[in-house]
Amino acid sequence: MATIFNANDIYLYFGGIKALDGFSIELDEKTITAIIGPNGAGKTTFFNVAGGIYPADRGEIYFKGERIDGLRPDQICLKGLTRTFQIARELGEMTVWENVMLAPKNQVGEKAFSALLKWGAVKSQEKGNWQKIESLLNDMGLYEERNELAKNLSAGKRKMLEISRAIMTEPELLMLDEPTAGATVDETKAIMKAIERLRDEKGITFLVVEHKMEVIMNLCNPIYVMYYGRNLANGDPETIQTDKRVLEVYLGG
Amino acid sequence: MDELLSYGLLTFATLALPALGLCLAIKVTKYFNLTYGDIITAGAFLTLLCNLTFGLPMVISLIIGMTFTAAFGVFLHKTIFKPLMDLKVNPLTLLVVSLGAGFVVRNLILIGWGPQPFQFSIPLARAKHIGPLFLTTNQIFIILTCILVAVGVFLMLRYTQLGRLMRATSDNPELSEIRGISIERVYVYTWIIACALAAMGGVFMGVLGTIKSGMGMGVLVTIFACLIVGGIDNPYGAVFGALIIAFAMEATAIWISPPYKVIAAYLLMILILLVKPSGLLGGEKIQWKYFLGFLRSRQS
Amino acid sequence: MEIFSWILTIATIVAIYSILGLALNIHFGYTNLPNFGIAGFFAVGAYASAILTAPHRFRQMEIFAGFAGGMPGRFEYPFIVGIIAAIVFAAIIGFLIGIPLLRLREDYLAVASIGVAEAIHYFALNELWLTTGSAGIRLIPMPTGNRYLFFILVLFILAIVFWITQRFYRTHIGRVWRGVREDEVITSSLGKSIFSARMWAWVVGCAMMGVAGSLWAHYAMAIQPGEFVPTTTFLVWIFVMVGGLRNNWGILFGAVLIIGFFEQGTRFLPALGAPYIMPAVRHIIVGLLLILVIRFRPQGAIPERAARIEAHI
Amino acid sequence: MRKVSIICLVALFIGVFSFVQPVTAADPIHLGLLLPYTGDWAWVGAGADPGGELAVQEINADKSLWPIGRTIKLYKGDTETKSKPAIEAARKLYDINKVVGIVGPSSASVRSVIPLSKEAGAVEISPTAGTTKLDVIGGGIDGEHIYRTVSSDVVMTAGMVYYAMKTFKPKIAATFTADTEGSRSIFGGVVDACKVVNLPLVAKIEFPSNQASYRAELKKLFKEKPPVIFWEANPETDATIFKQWYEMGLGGQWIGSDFANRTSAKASLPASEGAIGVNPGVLENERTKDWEQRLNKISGKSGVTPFSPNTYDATIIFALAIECGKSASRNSIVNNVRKVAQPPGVKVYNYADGIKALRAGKDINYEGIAGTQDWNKYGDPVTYLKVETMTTKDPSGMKRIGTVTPDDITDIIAGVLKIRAERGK
Repeated sequence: MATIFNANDIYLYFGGIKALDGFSIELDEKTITAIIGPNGAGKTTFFNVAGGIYPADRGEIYFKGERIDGLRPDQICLKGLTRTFQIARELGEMTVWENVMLAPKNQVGEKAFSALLKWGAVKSQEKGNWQKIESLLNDMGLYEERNELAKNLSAGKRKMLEISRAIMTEPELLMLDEPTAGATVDETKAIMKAIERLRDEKGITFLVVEHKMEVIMNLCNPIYVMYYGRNLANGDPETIQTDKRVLEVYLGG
Repeated sequence: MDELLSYGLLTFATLALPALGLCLAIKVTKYFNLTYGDIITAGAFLTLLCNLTFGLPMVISLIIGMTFTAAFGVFLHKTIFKPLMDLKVNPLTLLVVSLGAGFVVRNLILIGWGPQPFQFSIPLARAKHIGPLFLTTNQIFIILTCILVAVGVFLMLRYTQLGRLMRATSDNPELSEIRGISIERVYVYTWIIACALAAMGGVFMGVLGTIKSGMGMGVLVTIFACLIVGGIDNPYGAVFGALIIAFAMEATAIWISPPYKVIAAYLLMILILLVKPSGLLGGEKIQWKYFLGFLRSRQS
Repeated sequence: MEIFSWILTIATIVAIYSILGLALNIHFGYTNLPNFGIAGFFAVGAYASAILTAPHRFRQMEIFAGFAGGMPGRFEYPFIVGIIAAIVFAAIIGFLIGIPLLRLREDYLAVASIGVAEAIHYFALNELWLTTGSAGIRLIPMPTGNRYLFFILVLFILAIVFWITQRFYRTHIGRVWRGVREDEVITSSLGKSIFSARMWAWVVGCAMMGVAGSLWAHYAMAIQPGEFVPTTTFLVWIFVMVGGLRNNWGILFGAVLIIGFFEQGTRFLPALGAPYIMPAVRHIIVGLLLILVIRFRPQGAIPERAARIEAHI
Repeated sequence: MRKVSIICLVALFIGVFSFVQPVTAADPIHLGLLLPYTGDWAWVGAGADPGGELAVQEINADKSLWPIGRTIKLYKGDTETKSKPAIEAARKLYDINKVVGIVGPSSASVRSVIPLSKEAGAVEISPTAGTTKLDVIGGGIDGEHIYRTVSSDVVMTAGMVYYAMKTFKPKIAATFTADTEGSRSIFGGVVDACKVVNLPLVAKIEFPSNQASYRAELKKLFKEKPPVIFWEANPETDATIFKQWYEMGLGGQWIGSDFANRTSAKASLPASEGAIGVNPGVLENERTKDWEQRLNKISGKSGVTPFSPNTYDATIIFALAIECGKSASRNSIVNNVRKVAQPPGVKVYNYADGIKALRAGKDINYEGIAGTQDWNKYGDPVTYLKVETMTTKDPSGMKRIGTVTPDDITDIIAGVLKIRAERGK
């Protein structure tokens, strides 16, 4: 299978602290890859670097063969790489549907003048987007709350909202930071289903940071283990579960 | 050239202390207070009250004036700003509120004293040549006091317990709260210092020029220019900025054209914002937020 | 009946200030750009329009009285040119000022923009060749000839501005702006450029302020730099905050309430003591009103209403 | 919420307009007094106000002498020295109070109010607007019925220069003016007047108002040690200027305009000891002494407050014009205001004589307290000028040291107008 994304030893220092210390990762198309590791291992930091929020001190990141490190988050997103956040960050004062409606790329209404002048185009496009969003919200179980302000949602629903928003950007690589954190058991199941379905239907590649082992082991393959900003091990669930170093630092250590 | 030195120093003496005080207030309380300009005015008028109405000598009136201004400042903080800070509103809301508070204070002073200008009862004196300087004794006294007070504040920040508390609070309020520092106390002390400095600055303006309701609001923008040029998060920067702005204004008046000296201050401010938004002596605190938005977009 | 001509005057002023309020809503309410330099862009629009439309007679008077005369009165262009120029200049200057300012955190932006407005004010005061300085520009023609038609014109333009503001709220660009307001990191991670979003909002708002300026110049038929001082800005802020930030109806309400009734109503009260006391009291009340509103009803009289998808599609 | 707010609006609406009553013939005649009671020029309003009060008091004193059998009621508007409030206030006077004409406003806002008066078809007599911008407009030309009972700054500056030449015989001089309209108007006048008497100006400094320091400006000003400085600034600026001027020990004789008045003296003494002001003032004779006493009863202040004579004259002229036209309509005042104020006609020196003469069917020419008020084609008079000096010796802060009559300065004025006419081409 073809590689869609790879990052070659990324370094990022916060003052003296080595947040990322030569971390490398390679993703194949249509896989669901996981990054696991103890807290402070630098998983979220790597997401921020890949998402363009922090510039890496050293190392290169390639997406679909293009170099994307040094680009702004919005430019990276437009290339087809979308990430979500560990603590669900919703646009609180906006309704759920507005939150999701914000996501679709190159909308007509994004330019000030066409927003004013091209009524028909704007209208029809938003209708089209809404049809997609409607079904998506139904799948995510957010349809009932579509007119709620996002800040009034429960933690799990916010996760759902964030994922739906990310999906609406129609990414080829979707980086989920603890998608099931704060979600109930059912919600977790729903999220896992959604991820697999998207992989199969839309052919989206996933990179997931997760703590819940059952999620990882059932959902993801391969798995990267991160330890103090470095690669510790990677491979399919079985190898990881049997890897000594991993057991030391992580599973029960 | 030597005239630039004298006039620059005098303007500096009127700007430095308010700038320093406002800088401390912003550093600790984490919001811009537009009422500060009118607190400057209040300080001048309270001193005027003692000096003119009760006929007390200048120095004593100044001390009383500073005390009452500080009390007034704390009163404003307790009644208007603290309740909002408890609600954890964002700094901007506090800024807008301080705007309203400024309206109130300014017009209360207007009602109290009327629109006409006032003078402290200080005997007139001729300026003398001292080295390159050409100043009256009062002015020399003011410049020296200004420098001494500024240095005093710096020492206080560096070496006293209060100074440490203030720095700790400004660096990380939550953490210091965990450490058991009563943030409210620090706020109050900061306001006392800031308002005392404001009063002193206002009185200096009065002694060097005249006192009028609304004088503070006029100078406030210039003071902000000082802060932005020097770096808002840095007390040394505030005084340094005051120095630069003062000399820039007077130099403009001398060599370019007097009417432009006010513009000079603002243009300097905009220039600094363009090349180094964090100010000459400031950290990167202002920039980090928009390297996302703007600085990065310039690179790519 | 004369009373209506008076109401009309006030209504016109309210309408013009409402445009400023709506512009501030785009800046602060939508995009969280606290613009404290309203007076500056107001002035830019007013002067651009006035300089281009002032009649030759004005220039002759200037020269007669011993002044250079300068630009005003050289062009004698029609009103339409004036107002378009007002939009263009306000937008351009807004753009140029936006480059340094829009990088700043909100509160720094607020303070810096006050400085910018003051710089513009002093510029107008001192660049005699362009603005004739403190003397200001008079004899600016009122396009429609009489106030009644002009009021219709102002109302019409207000309606357009209002519609534009509403339209932006409901279309994608408005959502992006509000996304920036809520959380920049998220919005940029969704593929929206923060800077261009802010800049668009900024420039659009500034252009609207320019329109208001132009209308004001042609309504007052005379402008002086002295009108474009921070107090003007603060007045707009106060009625926007009181009326209801983020809700355009609320802003209209605030304008009518503060600019219309409050300011005018006090003119009917008997003077208490010295004449300067009444305006002072008026300002004190306005100030207290602002404080109380923010303390107890921060969303203003008419708050933002969640947009329902059914209404939208 | 919106409903509630709309209800509030309606309530307020009713509240505001419940003040307004219709006007019937028996009611007093409404006259507007539009002055800067607040803002930068608050002292102008404060000074002029008693003049109007006094005039109205005298007009309404004797029932038999009421103009067309009705009293006059003053409605006051505050321009706040800005044009937005000025427009609003003038609108209210014309539309709500239904005034027949307006006394005022000052230079700061006069230009915004003229169009309103033009539209209302009413007369506007400004007692304080000296700005030279009015020199070629008004007097009924293209429907702008604006007149003045204060002379143009051309006259005042002529007086300043004349007095300087007569008393100090300087070889060179300098100007030191603020960047406000009034000051620039004075500056323009002084420059032209100095051309006429060929007095070279070695420095022409302009400065922003209300600054903390004027040392740099003063340094520039005195580079060539001019013995005479023509200056104008607002009181608080004066205070700073004089203090710093004294500290720097620069010397020189200051000669100011109507801005060199008690307010600025109070603010800037003792530093400004000896500074001279040449400004509109009354002659020193029995008539004005008596008038001054009557004024003091109203104002509660000693001496003649700034512009009070001009305001007094303006109000009287309105009353006489109403009587002359036998009607309180704006139109009739427009037609008669010139008749009563200027030749031909018997000279009358107070309201009572004027009204009697009119009733006797005579043409009258009102000779005011502030001046003869004989208007030129632009509705501008040449008033008397008094010369005062700032001194701590006088309790009021100003001591009168002389008078400049129109005759003294006719040549200079003629010269200035000639220069300007040429420039106008």
